[in-house]
Amino acid sequence: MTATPTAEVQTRRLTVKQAINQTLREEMQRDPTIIILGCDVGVRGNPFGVTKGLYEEFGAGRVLDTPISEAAIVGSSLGAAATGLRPVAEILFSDWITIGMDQLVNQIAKIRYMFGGAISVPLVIRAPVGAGGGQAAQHSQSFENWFSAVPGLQVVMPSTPADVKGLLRTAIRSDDPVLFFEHKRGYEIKGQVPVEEYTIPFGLADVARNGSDVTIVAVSIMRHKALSAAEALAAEGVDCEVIDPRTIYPFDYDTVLASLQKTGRLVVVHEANRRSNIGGEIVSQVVERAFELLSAPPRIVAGLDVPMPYNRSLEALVIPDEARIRQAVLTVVGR
Amino acid sequence: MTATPTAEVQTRRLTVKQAINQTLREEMQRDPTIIILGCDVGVRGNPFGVTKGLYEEFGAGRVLDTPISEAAIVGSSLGAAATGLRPVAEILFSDWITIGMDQLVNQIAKIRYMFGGAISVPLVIRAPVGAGGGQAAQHSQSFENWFSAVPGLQVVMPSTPADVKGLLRTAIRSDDPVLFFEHKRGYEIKGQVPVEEYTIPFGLADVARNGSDVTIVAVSIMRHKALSAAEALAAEGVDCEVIDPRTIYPFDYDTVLASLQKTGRLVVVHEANRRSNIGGEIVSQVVERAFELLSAPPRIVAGLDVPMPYNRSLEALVIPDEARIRQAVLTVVGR
Amino acid sequence: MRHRVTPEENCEAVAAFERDILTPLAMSARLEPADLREMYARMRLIREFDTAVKELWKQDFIYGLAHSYVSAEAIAVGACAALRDGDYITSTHRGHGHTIAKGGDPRRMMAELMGRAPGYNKGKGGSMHIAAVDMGMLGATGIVGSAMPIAVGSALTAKTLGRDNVTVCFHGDGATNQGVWHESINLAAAWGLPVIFLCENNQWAISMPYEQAVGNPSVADRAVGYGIPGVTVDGFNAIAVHDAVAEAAERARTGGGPTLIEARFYRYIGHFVADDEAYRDPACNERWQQFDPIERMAGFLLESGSADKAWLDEADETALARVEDAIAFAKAAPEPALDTLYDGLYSDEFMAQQGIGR
Amino acid sequence: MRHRVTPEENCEAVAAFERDILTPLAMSARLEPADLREMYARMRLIREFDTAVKELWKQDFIYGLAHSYVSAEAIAVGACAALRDGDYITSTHRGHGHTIAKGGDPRRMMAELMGRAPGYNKGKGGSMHIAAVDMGMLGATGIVGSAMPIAVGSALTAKTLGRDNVTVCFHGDGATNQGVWHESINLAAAWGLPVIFLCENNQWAISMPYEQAVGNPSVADRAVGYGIPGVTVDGFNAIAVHDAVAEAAERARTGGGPTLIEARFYRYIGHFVADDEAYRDPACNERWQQFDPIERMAGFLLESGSADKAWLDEADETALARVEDAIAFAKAAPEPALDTLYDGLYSDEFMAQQGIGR
Ligand SMILES: Cc1ncc(C[n+]2csc(CCOP(=O)(O)OP(=O)(O)O)c2C)c(N)n1
Ligand SMILES: Cc1ncc(C[n+]2csc(CCOP(=O)(O)OP(=O)(O)O)c2C)c(N)n1
Ligand SMILES: [Mg+2]
Ligand SMILES: [Mg+2]
Repeated sequence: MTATPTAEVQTRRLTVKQAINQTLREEMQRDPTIIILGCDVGVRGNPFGVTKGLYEEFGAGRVLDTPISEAAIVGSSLGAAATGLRPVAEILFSDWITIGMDQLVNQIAKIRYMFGGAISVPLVIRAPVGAGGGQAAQHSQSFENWFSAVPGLQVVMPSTPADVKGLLRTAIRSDDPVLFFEHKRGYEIKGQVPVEEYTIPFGLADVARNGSDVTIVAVSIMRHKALSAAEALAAEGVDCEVIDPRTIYPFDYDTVLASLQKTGRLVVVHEANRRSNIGGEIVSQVVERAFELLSAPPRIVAGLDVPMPYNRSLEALVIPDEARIRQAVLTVVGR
Repeated sequence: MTATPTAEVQTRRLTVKQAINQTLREEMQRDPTIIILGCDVGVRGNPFGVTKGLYEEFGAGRVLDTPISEAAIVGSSLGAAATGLRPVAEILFSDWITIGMDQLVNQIAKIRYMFGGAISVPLVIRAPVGAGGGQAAQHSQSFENWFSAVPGLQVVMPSTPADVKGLLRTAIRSDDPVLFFEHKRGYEIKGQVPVEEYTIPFGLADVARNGSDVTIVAVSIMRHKALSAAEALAAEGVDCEVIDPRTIYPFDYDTVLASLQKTGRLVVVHEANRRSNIGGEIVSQVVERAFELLSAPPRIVAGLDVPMPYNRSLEALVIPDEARIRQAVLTVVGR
Repeated sequence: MRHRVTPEENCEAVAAFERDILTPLAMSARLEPADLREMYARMRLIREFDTAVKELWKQDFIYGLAHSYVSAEAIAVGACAALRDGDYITSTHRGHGHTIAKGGDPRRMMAELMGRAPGYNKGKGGSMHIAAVDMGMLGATGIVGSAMPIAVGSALTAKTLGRDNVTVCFHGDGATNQGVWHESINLAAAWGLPVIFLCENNQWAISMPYEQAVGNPSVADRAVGYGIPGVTVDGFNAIAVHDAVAEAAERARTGGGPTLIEARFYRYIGHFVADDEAYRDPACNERWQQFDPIERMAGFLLESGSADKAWLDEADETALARVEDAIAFAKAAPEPALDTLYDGLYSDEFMAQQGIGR
Repeated sequence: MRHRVTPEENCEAVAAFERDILTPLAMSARLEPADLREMYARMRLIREFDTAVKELWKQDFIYGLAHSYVSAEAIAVGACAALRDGDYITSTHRGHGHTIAKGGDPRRMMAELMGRAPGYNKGKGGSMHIAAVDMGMLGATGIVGSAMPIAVGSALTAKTLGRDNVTVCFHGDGATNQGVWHESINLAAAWGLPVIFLCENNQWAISMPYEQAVGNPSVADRAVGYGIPGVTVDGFNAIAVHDAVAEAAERARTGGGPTLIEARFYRYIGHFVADDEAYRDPACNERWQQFDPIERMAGFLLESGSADKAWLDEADETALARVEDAIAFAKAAPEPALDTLYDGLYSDEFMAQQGIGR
């Protein structure tokens, strides 16, 4: 079924955080080979409360508080996945996945291929991304493009409760490694979530708003900023289509190209800094596939190319906001 | 002075490997605060012979064989750089920089900024990139785009002896961290190198061949494949300009745009796999800056999106060659 | 595997601490009464500073993440009292105490915590990255264990340039399970570098009790594997910490290589300013508070005749006044100008050459 | 700091080895003569296999990087003789010996080394990634230390699913200075996982002598810090290695947690097939060759009456014949079809869904 629940299906209002917690619980009830591991995921139920109650329900044998050993958390998840478990590992801030980088990039991503398909690696690594407000340079980053560049990995980055639930379930059931990036400022976002079990396939974008003038591709919680910018722009007579790719790899270019058939104008929005990140990749793929569809140069609205500063006003300068999205849209429509 | 030595300057014919060795020696003779550290850089003179003779000349106190501890190699280089030394660290295969990733991305790149400019980090990390022939998935990668995405780092990737010498000297004298990527298949490339001391500034591309029909931007040793492809294409009546950016960050877009003024057609060539890598970034930057200059969609010729396979024929499929460059050029000129 | 720490276990831990670790404060051949008074003043300054920080965070003058050094004062102060100008320290995410102990200016610290322009980091770092490089304090870090190799590198500089300086590498018990902790200590041991690895073992890493995170809860025991001296000291006793560090520093300055010191104590406050501590029994904290390092130091100053009550009262007032002054300074200080966003990203020369931020 | 190992130092090392480590082969309560003969046969097979590999590499049938297991045969064979079906091993960059010891098929191995389709990895891995997953051999790796947490994870599976299987984690002395080595052993110790960390201490990491890479050259000493048993055995003695692993495995199967075993020996061959060994005195190798694990095993088989000369000769011929057969098989085997390039990148379902490789 698709991401946006249609009228008929029965739904319940949840936050993103609740949706993750519920999905983990339901999947762990269904499949005894699923374990959760990471720093403070057990007794404390994760600092954001994401795994609350799971330790109590499933016990210390399936919800494992680890020492602060990210390389071993990531690497032992691989060993467990290769031998019969389905680990869901957590890195409390995705910034520190750098510590497990070798295991992730040189082992997890490659081992199935290197071994001629003899091993499969059904594991999920959950990690919050993005700026959380004054958390500075080492607690605010978004690395989705790094991992999109690594053959063998899947990168998922949803930002609505319904998408989070459907995609996390798909991630847990996938036989290949998944990086599941949650935005730390997105945990409290509320939305209707189908009560019935459902999954959302990877590689299927969500058209969050239909429009005919400009196509805005917005990653993670930028979806919500793009939507509010789109409302304001509508009042100015610019009709934007907002597409949330939801998965970074695989990436649904078909939906983007279909939209460009209508609009011919593209704006990409992401929080990661501009240089050498996913915006550039999306633009280059679109240009390669549909240069002739473009009636104006695409624009990328992204984080500025600095480490995240602590000071609030400086931080606010770095992160894309509605004003910058609006400005880019007006530019591509030549206003 | 510029990269390509003009007739007047006296030159000597060297391999890339000799050029690196000579530069390290000359700089270490000049500045006693320069040290070299890494696995097997000392007594063995590095497995490729790059640091041969330096241990004998400068002693164990300045040419340090380390344990196999990449995180500590990279991190202690930061500590040394922050307190008065100019370390030139080596990671024997750039694939394993993943182990020092946290120190590199979260400390080295950010510390000056995070500390309000109170610390400067004059350090160089040398690491061979690319496929070496049957070395498979963990000894063949090129990560330049990862680091281009990290504000605070500089990424240098030359492939001629003269460029390597001029840019390594600039790197060692830089007060900011530099990733210096050498292609393991480029060590034996020969060329004339000025005898006089010279440096090459970062952010200055080298126009390796002038042409009027198509602009080929070729990274690292792809420069040489692009040049031979260009010769063949000339015979077919297609006149290619070949630009070697030499530094990935800072990147010299001015030279590329100037070329596109003439050609209007762009082909980017790199060995790293296609997805989410430097080719996409270059195309997106060019599109943002000079969309109207483009008379055809740019093409990217890159490694295929798989881990590097061991088997030779499969490896050959993955790495860009003259035939694929030619094909892309013919496509952009509409043949 | 993981289980909630029971009140019984905690009582046993307290008893074991009293039996095996706790050492009464005693005169040190290396310290004059004046030194002891100065140590007390700094401990008190840290206490007042971080007590104020918690309030200021609640009032949103300070934001992001802030970790208090309360309960650990004896460690930073004891260690830094054994250092000289030119010596370095590296820090953790809990860096306020380290900065004050090494002589940092409370005004510039508080300004940094409030993200103001005159702050040590010009408002770009905040609590988790507070640095006083001019004082040899090489900066706090938000990534557990990440300062370990930086400490080793600073010691490599001393050895390479023939300086007799040492570096004290503060780190938490949680950091001891990071790979880079191991690589750093081994490298320093192999090269005989002048660095003192000082583990602040407060027995918790957020919600994880140390004995459940390891196979052997003695950090000092690990020194055997590296072939370096390993000692455990009472982390609530500033004089004991000082003497252990002083001895290690003398060894390090004379080419004796690194030492691993475990300062065992207990974090009887929340992990960070807003920690609800739901992961442990609140009663635990009270049991450990009896060892308050500042009260113990005050008691010793009196009984050893190093200070009288009047001096203590004045010292306490001075500490409070310095913090109030720092707060006033910080509140009045300007925010960084928006056009300073890119400043410090690269060296000025490179920034100018590339036109960054223009 | 780093210095060239002198001939004197090497002679002392040999003497120390004879004094402290070397143990005569002796009957083991756990091994029948038939077991000993099988162990000999596998050691000989490894020797013949890697002797041939070196030649085939020079002839360019095998390319890239290849590391010989010659001199280490007693370790993989001794250890694997103590394992059962269902037990796992993880490997290093020197994986041929581990694969053969765990029951790998020389034909599929040699085919892989030549990059052929019927190879264990379908030609995608080569020597550095040789894996025999069906045999519980979880694969060689080109990154030193990187298999450590994989071993821990496989042991976590056993514990979680209530299986009584164990994992032997082979690693070199060089790997002991990797951060992940530390994190992995600590995690296994904290969780009491059934894994045996078996260090192949051949005293060199390419050109780096172990005693110059660490502060304490005893790997086993490090076990103290993790609160697990640590033992050192004669790595040239297959029976001693077997007994140490068997004892650790019994402990692990019954919930006793991990063990760290250091098998001390010496790499008296080049680091990889084309190593000129210019970093050390060639005479060193000769001094150590006297401990050749295969000759010692042969001698013991004879003196213990477990086998006679005729049996040994036949075993040697059989080993040679199996390797020749493997070479013939591999040379005749097809290269992988070019359209298999993307095979195995993701699960088939995902590949089909995404149309990868089409
Ligand atoms: C690499 C990494 N992992 C996890 C965290 C989250 N975290 C912040 S502080 C902390 C506990 C650190 O414990 P310890 O080292 O004992 O220091 P303490 O807070 O007890 O002083 C954790 C897990 C982090 N900051 N960095
Ligand atoms: C992380 C990493 N660093 C460096 C290397 C290069 N390298 C390959 S083998 C080797 C030596 C390994 O020594 P040891 O672990 O003792 O195994 P041995 O070769 O002696 O059997 C080194 C440094 C590597 N493969 N991986
Ligand atoms: Mg702690
Ligand atoms: Mg070795």
